[in-house]
Amino acid sequence: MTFDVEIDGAATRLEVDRDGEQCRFRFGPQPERRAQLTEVEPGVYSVLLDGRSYEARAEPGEDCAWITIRGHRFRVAITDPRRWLPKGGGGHGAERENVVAAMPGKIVRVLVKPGDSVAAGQGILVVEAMKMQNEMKTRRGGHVVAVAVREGETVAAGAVLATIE
Amino acid sequence: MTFDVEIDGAATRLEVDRDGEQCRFRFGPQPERRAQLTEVEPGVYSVLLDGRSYEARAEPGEDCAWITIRGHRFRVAITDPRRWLPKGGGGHGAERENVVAAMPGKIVRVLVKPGDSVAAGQGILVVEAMKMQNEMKTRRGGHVVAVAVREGETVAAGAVLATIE
Amino acid sequence: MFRKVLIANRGEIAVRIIRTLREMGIGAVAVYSDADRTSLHVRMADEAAHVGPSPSAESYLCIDRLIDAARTHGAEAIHPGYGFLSENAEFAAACDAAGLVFIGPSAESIRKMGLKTPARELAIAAGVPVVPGMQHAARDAEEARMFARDCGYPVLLKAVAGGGGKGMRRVDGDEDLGSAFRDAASEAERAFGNAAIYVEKLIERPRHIEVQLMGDRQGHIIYLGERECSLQRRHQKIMEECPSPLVSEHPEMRHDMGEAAVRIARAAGYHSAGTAEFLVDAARNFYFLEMNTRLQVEHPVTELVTGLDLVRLQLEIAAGEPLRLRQEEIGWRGAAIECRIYAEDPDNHFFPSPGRIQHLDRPLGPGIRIDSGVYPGWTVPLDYDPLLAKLAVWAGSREQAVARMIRALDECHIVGIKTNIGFFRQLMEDDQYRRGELHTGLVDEFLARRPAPEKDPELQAVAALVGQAFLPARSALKDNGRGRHAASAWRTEGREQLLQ
Amino acid sequence: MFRKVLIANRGEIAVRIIRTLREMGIGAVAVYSDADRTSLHVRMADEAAHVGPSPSAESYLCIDRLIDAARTHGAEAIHPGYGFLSENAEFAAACDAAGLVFIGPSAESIRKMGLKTPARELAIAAGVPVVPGMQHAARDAEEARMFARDCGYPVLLKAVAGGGGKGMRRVDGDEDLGSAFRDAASEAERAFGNAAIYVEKLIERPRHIEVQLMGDRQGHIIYLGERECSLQRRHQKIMEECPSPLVSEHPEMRHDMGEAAVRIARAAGYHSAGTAEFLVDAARNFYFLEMNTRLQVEHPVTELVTGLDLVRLQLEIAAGEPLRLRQEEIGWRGAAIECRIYAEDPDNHFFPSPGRIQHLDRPLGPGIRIDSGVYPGWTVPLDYDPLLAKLAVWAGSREQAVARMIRALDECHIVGIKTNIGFFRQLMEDDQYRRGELHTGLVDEFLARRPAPEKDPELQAVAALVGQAFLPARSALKDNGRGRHAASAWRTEGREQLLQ
Repeated sequence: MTFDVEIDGAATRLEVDRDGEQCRFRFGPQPERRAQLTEVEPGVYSVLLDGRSYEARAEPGEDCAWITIRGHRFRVAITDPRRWLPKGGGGHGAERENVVAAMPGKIVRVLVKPGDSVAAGQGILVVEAMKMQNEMKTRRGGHVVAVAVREGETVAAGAVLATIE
Repeated sequence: MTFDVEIDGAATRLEVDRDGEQCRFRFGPQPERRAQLTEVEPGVYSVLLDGRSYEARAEPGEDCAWITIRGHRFRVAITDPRRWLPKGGGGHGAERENVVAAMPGKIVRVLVKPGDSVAAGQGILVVEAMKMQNEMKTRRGGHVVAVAVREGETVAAGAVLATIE
Repeated sequence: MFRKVLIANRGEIAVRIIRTLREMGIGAVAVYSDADRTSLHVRMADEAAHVGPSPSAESYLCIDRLIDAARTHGAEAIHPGYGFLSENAEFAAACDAAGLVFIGPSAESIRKMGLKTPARELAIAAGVPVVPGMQHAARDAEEARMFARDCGYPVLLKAVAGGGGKGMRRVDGDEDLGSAFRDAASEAERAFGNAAIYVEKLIERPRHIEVQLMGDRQGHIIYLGERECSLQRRHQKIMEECPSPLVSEHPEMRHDMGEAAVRIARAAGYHSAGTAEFLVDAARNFYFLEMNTRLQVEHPVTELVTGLDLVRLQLEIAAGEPLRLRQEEIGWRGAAIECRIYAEDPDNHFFPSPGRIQHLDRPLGPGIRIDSGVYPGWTVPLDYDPLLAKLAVWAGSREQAVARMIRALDECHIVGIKTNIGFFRQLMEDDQYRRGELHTGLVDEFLARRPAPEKDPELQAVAALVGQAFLPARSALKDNGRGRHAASAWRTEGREQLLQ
Repeated sequence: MFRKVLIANRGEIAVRIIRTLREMGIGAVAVYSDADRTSLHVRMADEAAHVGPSPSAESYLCIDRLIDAARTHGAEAIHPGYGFLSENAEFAAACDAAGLVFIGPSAESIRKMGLKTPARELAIAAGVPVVPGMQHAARDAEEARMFARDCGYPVLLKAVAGGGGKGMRRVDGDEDLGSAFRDAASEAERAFGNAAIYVEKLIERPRHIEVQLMGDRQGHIIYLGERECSLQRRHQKIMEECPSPLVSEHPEMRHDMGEAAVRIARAAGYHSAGTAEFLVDAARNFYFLEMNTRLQVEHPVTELVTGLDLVRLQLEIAAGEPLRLRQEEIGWRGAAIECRIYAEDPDNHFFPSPGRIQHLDRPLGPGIRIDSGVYPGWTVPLDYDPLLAKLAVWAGSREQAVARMIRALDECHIVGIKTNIGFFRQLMEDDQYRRGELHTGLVDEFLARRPAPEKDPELQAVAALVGQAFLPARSALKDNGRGRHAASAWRTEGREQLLQ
């Protein structure tokens, strides 16, 4: 079976032919090889490849899996359209940008008001979580359309804090 | 709600009235008390009772739960007939006794043959597991009706090895 | 000795104190806020008292509630741990008033040493060098220049009302002082409505080295050697070691700094555990900064190298027992390093990363010590600081300890929340760190120069293979008994989206 | 130093060796049988080679397969661990022949020391006392009486063809010897068709104390102190400590036994790690028993007290490096104790208890070392010995180490299979053990006298409450994402039934 995989952004082809824990595979231009793959704990895989032993940990991500091997972290996405929707994009270069809370926390300071013009990278609000204050910045310049929260308010991760246009 | 509980063989009464993690209960003759009980990990309970903190680990047993608290192990059975069948008994004082393998392993020696008369506690066979040889004994005296296995044979836990009558 | 002790703290330090209490056969009373009912320190304690809602101000910082809890549970003493009320003189005094033993120095010593200026004066009186600085505002640029010449350039102009770098200027020579003074003063005026400026010597690329002290109520006080804490981010220590690589090269420093610290503590009539913090410049001059009148987060590295249990010593001293150890009996063996494992995302501004710990693998084997306040399945609350655990290693030499820490970090896996484990793993490979050439700016310099992880095509192939095996499984997650795993998948996705 | 080493072993010792290899930057090649594909040592290694089916005889004991694996993977040396082929001279010779370094003594030393009688003669030649015994069969009761008088009563009459206690008689004085000799001889005749009897001195309630040796290929050999291993069941060590409580009271013994051990090793031209085992009688006379020409299971207690890494030393010596340590540089700090955690059921004849580990909580905090070969979710195979992990503690004194071990055992929970953790917990409370009055019969005596655990009504109430909360939940287990838990419930039930 053949898949279009994307590893840390780079698209490649993966041919895999599984027989239980044994598998034959071809990764990109590499020649066909054999490997043995066993899930030893939920999300933890022991892989034997050409006599080498690898332990890989898999975590689900957005449209992808995060795979950690020997301290290296890889973002792996199967771009096979039958299974995965195209990536969301999250508003890069969009006309509007929502500044969202990167973590749950409390709004300790709002640094702008509607109408203010802001530069790309400028701090919009300060969120406190785990005794640390963190400035939420805007990626694009423009002016502030709306500020959705008040100081002292507690917000969930992902809450829209302000909108820049 | 009231239950007939059996702790390490002794029958008692347990009245419990739960409200989420809070509960009022009366154990045997003790006066009614309040406790807070939270399952912090699967099978692991944190109990607060009169300001004391107990951590209890529960394992399922036959018709019972094994509860470990501060190194002490309790066999707890709810004898409420609606839920639990009366205990099996396992052939105590029965006319016949099946000598069974206490663990999976290999039969390294058969110490008796059909017709032999044996005393209570006498060794019937030797099973080897994890590099250790263990003698399987009969609880009752009598004579050997049948030997179900041969030397060198591998047996599963619980396999009937011989029958004494 | 006490029969029962209340621990006015939470997290890993509460757990660590409970362990020594257990070993001494002393009952341990934990306190907890709403957010901490299922926290490890509550699970492990003999008794537990609820002291209020999640915000510290309404629970762990409420003196009355803590003292009530101690009374109700019949505790005879209170261990404050670090942070929270550990350096609060009122709390120490309130304990005394309530007939409870505060396990720490006297309220008076805390007052004396707790504030920077009195402590600084005490040090000067004890003949211990401090960072040279004017004790008052400069009348004018001229007076500032005089002082700068005396202590030598570079100097720092600071706003008396100062803070946050406003009204601060670095000056490298006479010629620049005049203009810098004007700029600083006007900036201070604008920022604080107060133009007053004073001068302090600037110590470039300093090391942060501290001395562990232990004194009894009979006036016998000794030093247990130094810890180097130069690796900091946002002025927060993240990695500490004993011995200091600098002191290893210049052994006389341990004695000199130790004796200096003891002099200060004596002058303050100090008892229990305490730490004197010093800045050390390139010429190995050390300057007293301040005294921490409590157990330090990083005390394990001292315990690993000296073989002592500092909490046990604190308890014995608090119970009035004399400190039996003589200075000459203290031995330092091998080298220890500690990493503070935080719930934070090093790849995204070190933003905090609270959430549920799905999976937790801890390193084992020779020379590993873990002080942890978490367990798998527990949800890290966002109400408190993000310290999950302290991973410490000991080995015969610093070089071997570094190798062991790398091995330990590779064995350490936390799934479900982001941590700084990978960041430490990279830092351990840094040449300057390896050579032990540490200073308080090293971490920021490293963050600027840290290499992009190279992508081994072999590992990529394995990652692809595993990813392909793992991903299809996911859709079925909810049905196959890995519900939690799946649920968290959504949470993770949520975060990914925001952070991209 | 080597670039790659193959470990011809499995379980906790393979894992422990991998850890030191990692820290030294040496590649680790694991070997595994069918039963061990998912074992921890395979997961942790850099490379892994399959060496056959589950039975040891067809895998871990196959010299050819191990050497092939080393060749295929380009390993330069083989570490045998303990057990399996670790004391097999042929294996050592086969490695030499294949141009691989055997990490251990020479094949010749193994031959010399491996067999009881030659080793005994070597010891005698080196002036080291051995248990007095006749070197040949007694012609008659008279010759036996002569020997018994020389070495002193009590003595043991033993069948030359002996084994299993058949033809064995204890004799306490001249008057009983004649009849005892006749009985023993006829019993031996019946049992083995050989009436030959010899006499050996009987050492009552002996201590088992062993000396750790380390020698390089240049002939420099030192002792790293003793370990007391008197706590045994079925002649298997279950708990070891360093220092020996007896030696702590009589420090000269460390030097005397150490020097004796070194003399034997020198006479054998011994290098690498080795252990000389002694019996010690009530009068503190020590008698050489035998030499173990490998790393011992219990080596961690020596590492904790001396601060050395014995595997690292073995590797350096095997690579031809001289042992830089001088005898006078070896220091012993504090006290260490090790418990061998076995998969066995102390409440049912210590029957082995293989099966799936559902849940695993390990102790953490100060002074804990865990060498483990298992992980949660792994199924312990029935093909190999039941050692799951070694739990070791270090503290400043034996008393504190005992308290710490109790604390550690209380933090240690293994769900799914039976273990001896609870048994150790009880043993630690035994007065005779606490006093350090150890002998090889103590465990059996303790098993006979061990108290029935008292039943605290308070704990019973909590148990009832928890049981009631847990039991109803069970019926639903399969549906609520705890499928594994439920499945294992059945397995557990199965076992309960058989064992009652």
